[in-house]
Amino acid sequence: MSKDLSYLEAIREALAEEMRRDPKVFILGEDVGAYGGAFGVTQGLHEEFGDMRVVDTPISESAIVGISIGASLRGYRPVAEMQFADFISCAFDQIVNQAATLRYRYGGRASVPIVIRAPSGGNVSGGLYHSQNPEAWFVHRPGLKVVAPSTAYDAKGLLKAAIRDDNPVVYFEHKFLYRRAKGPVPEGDDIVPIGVAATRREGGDVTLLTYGAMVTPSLEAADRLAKEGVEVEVIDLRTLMPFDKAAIFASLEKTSRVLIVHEDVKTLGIGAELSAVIMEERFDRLDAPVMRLTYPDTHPPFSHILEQANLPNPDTITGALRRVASY
Amino acid sequence: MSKDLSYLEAIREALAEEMRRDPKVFILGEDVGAYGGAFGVTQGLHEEFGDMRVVDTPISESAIVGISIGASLRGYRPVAEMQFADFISCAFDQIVNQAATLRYRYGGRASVPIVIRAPSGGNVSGGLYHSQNPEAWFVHRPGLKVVAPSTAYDAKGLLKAAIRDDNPVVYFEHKFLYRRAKGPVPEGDDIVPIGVAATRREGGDVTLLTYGAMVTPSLEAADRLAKEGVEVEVIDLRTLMPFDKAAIFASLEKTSRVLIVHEDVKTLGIGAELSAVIMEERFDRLDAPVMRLTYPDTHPPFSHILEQANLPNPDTITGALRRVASY
Amino acid sequence: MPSIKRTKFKLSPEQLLEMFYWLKLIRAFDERLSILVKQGKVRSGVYTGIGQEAIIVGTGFGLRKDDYICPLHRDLGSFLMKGVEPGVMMSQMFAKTTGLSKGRDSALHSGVSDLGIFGNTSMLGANLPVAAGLALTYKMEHTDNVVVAYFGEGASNVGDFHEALNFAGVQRLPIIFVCENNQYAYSVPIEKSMAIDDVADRAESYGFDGVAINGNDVLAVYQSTQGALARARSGEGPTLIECKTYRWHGHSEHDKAFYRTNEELAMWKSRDPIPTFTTYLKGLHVLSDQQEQDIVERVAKVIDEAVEFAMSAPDPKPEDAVTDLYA
Amino acid sequence: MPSIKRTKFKLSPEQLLEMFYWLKLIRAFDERLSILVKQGKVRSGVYTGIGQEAIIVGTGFGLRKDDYICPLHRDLGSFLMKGVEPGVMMSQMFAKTTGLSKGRDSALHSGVSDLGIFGNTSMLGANLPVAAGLALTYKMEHTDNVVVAYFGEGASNVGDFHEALNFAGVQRLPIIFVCENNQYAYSVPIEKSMAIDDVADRAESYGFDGVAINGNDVLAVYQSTQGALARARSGEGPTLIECKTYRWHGHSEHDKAFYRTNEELAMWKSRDPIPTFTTYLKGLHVLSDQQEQDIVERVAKVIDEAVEFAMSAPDPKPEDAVTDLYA
Ligand SMILES: Cc1ncc(C[n+]2csc(CCOP(=O)(O)OP(=O)(O)O)c2C)c(N)n1
Ligand SMILES: Cc1ncc(C[n+]2csc(CCOP(=O)(O)OP(=O)(O)O)c2C)c(N)n1
Ligand SMILES: [Mg+2]
Ligand SMILES: [Mg+2]
Repeated sequence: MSKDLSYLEAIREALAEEMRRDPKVFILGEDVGAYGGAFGVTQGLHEEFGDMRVVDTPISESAIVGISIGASLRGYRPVAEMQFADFISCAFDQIVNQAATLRYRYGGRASVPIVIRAPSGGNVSGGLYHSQNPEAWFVHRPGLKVVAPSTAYDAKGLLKAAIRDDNPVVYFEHKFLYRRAKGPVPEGDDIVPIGVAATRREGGDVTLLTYGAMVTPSLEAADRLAKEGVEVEVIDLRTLMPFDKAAIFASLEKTSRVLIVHEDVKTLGIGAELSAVIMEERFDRLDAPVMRLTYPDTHPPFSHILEQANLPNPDTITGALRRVASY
Repeated sequence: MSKDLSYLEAIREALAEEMRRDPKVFILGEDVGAYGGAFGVTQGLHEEFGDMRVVDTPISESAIVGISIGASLRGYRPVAEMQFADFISCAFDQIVNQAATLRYRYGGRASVPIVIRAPSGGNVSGGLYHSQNPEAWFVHRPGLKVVAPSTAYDAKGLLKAAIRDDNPVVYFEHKFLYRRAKGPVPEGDDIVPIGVAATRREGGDVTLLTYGAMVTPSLEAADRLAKEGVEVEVIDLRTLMPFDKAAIFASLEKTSRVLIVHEDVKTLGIGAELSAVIMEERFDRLDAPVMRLTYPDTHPPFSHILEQANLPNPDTITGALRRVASY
Repeated sequence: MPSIKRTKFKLSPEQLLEMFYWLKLIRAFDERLSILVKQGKVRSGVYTGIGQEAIIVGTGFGLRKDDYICPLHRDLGSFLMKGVEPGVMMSQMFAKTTGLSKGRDSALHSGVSDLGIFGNTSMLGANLPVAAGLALTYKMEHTDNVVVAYFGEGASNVGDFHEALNFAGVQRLPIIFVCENNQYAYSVPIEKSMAIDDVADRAESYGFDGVAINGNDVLAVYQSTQGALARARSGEGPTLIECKTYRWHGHSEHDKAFYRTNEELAMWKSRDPIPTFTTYLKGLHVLSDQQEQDIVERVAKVIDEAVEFAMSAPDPKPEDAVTDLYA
Repeated sequence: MPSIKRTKFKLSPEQLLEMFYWLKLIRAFDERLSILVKQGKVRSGVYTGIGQEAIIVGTGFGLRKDDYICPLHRDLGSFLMKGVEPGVMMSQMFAKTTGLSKGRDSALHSGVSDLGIFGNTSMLGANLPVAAGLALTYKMEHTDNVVVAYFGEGASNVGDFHEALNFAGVQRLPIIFVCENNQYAYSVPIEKSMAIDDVADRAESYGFDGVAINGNDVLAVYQSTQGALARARSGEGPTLIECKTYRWHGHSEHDKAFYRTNEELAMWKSRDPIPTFTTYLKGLHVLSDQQEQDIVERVAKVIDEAVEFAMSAPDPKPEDAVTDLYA
């Protein structure tokens, strides 16, 4: 049984189902209570679960994460919401130093099963502080897991996996997709395992690695290339840490060519690591250099003109695919 | 005229000279005053410049950086000290959102000439929170510059450059080098420009890219390789953002082989970006994959045995060089 | 006609009329913005301060050009009072090159150093350490300038608030912290975000005075501010002024604000700062019906021209998304 | 012999002797550590709490196993009182596998969930949001357990302190915040880090009570703690207890502490919590000379055995640097 849900509804459904299943799961964040969150993700949950399982907090991102860590040490599974992913910078120390290191410094005798939900990404005229893609900072920090779903199906399945995972998971939900990505979502426990990529389109000529809001324009570009006789395999990473090396290498085995597309900036975006790993481990399989099409090294501007100027889109992805295919 | 100084003394001399030269330069941080800083870097400066130019702050890293930003907007050139680079996580938002974006959001009509000094790096049994190498987070954020000197000469010259630079600069000083790196330091204004690498050893067979405390063991490994007939060119990056692409490519032109060595963890350490850029722009010049020898994806442990297990050292670097050379 | 001596600080009839003008202009500016959002002409998030104008005017009136302000999201009026042209401010909301950010960001996210205006990021509380840094430079220079820094009662729960006010207290900085307590932080009422009634009481933690006043009485706000300014200018350190008020609109123009009752809103609307002040001025014969009419017309003209200016101003060029990052 | 009723909470002679034992043991533990550092046998930074034992014992005495403590760098004694074997604690300092961290980190950077001990990072203040999270779970469960969280007066200037105490106040959490005000944060005296005399006054910002007491009087600390515990257990929310004290040694064993006078140190040594308590017990005939002697010998034996245990315990294996990162 499945029904069509939006990406946002899928997240809400995952939260509701996990909270019903496990009394240790609870939500905390700013305006997540009766208001239902800035984007409406938690709407209805306060009504169903009450004050103590849907906790409105003061504005204090660092405490929100710290509180989550504390609760998790007593067996709870808190799901903390950052109102925008951009504000995760205010909770940085608690995430990278407190949560990411705890198991290690406890000699493996404890773990921090928290989820930090962070609405990320641009293309909504949000400007510098409502459009960021902060995923790479967390990929760089051992002890964390990082996921970034692109479909309603995955939004639900990955959130369930994240909540059940015993490690701190940063869950980037792309705000452009909230109401735009819609699709079938199975009722009940369809877990999308952390660490497994999804092949969205098969093809033998070029491998395109991407995630989040870049999946749809990438697929569109792949369709265009097909008309030119080039078959592009589009892999949606879904999990950024640990990323699915096996799936990447398997595709590369067929194509020998890779394009990486992401909305995060270029320098030390996840694309850098993917490229470096392919270089180290599959150099001899490459017929062309791994290329990156990303947001340039700048901030996400508010102006529609400025923002659109650099977001990868089907045209620019098509161009980049042609370059990789014809190298 | 030059004299021999330790790395730590060189930093202190740069501070003193810049403060004498420019009344707008001042220092702030925890214990930087009469005490002279946790490592003694600012010793004597409070005596010379007084309370208002060597400002002891309460324990509040976020405020330290925010205060620096405010002062810089009125034409000052604050040099903020993090007692350990590890605590920079507590000031993260002020650095990546306030400082890094200000010029951009001001339409180019203001700038933030601050320096954040951060004693980084391990090999001192410092454990998880006194050994970190957080440079990559800042390299990933447009609007910042990042430097990491390896010699006393550069420690002085790069700090002067950083203080005079009109942008926010994160200055990573490696605490292992404080008293161990000694060398000639010119008296007076010998600026080491930001963005320019130094070739520490010439060689035509393999290019080794590194920085900070990894330069010395890299040179030792290069000497060993020379005995085997392999000439390694060792490039000390010195600046991580913007890194010196021209110098890297020029060396690669000769060697066609690159090894990157750093103490930061592997995943999305600066090595990932260097490798990806070489892939994109010099693929056809490569006779072997660019390889990385780094700290593995874990935290810096306290135990000497555990810490030494994974710090790149002349032996492991030699091994990696052999692999790259013989690929 | 004698000058008004409501309490200590005297105001001439001309000054009172000017205050009246500002109240009207700022109200009109926000009201127009609200309409422009509904018309789909402004894409930015718009956070009006309608209902809170007495705070902006009462604290901003009589500041010197070389004093500094650090305004918040509801304080666009502060920019106008400090000397930014209405057309420029409107351009900022329209993402035009004539705006302070040249299209890079909207609202308060840009400043004007020459006019003593700091433009914050979105991160609540993050302006306060910067404000402390600005004030530190005044102390260093032994001038009698003052910084006026604004924050909401919700933002007073953020770590940066604490660190900044503590530093200001220790250094006895020339700074006024103005709390705009409008009872809500987005959907969260003050009772759910702090266990005290008056934010003013928080000053006690930092060793300076806090007062809670009627923020809808422009003269009360003015008097308190003048007292605090006089103390700050003569080296007596910071003051926290908590202004009790209410925002009439939702958190942003997209927020229906169902978390509060119509009665509550109506009660606060009956305390509208503008008619109260109008009646007062008329009772004193400082303002005639004709003068009121003239001001209303002048204000309408200023706003019309500002919108016209902004709408006909040039859009940024796509290339500008990547400029003005570094000095 | 009657039980002591110094104030409200009665203590039997046996309990008083137990307190005496803990004071002696904790003092001896730290003194031995200090020697081990001088002998070069312990590489870790060691931050003794010598002179502050009355706080550890007075707050820790009579806590239940299912209460939680969140100790600080000078509170290794708290671990012992809460049930960690001295040998295990010593192993932690020696980086042995028998330590809580199995060599990964030293000092307090590890915890024991079963014993209700949280092990913080180095980041000051970062334990307090975690403490609030632990307390939140007790509230959720309607149990009468309590969290006792420690911080220095210097750490009370950190943003996390503010966010955590505010949340605890809003939620009326069962938690006691214990400030160990030892007059200095590293080299910085309290006058230079806050503009108030009593950290206890900060509680007012959060809507609960704060008291400042003599931290060198173990019974005063005990009485205050018992009062706060009773309130917390019955749902009356948090208390801040500020214990005025002094650390005898430098900030760490490497710090010569020349920032303070010999007179000041001598004055505080004359208030040594242990002899004061000894004399008191002897006056009450609760402690005989023989009993004292027995306890001194017992303590020496415990410490000797702990050191022996630690020194002969196995070192970690190099491979373990990369294990225990993920659950
Ligand atoms: C650090 C941070 N967290 C969350 C937000 C999202 N946010 C924007 S305004 C707001 C409410 C602010 O309340 P208050 O400080 O009282 O100011 P008001 O909007 O009521 O004027 C929130 C939660 C933010 N901008 N920054
Ligand atoms: C966030 C942070 N900044 C700086 C430090 C470095 N540091 C360690 S202890 C200390 C002084 C702490 O003073 P206080 O809180 O009074 O505790 P005490 O050491 O006096 O017991 C400092 C500055 C740190 N550990 N964490
Ligand atoms: Mg508010
Ligand atoms: Mg202290």
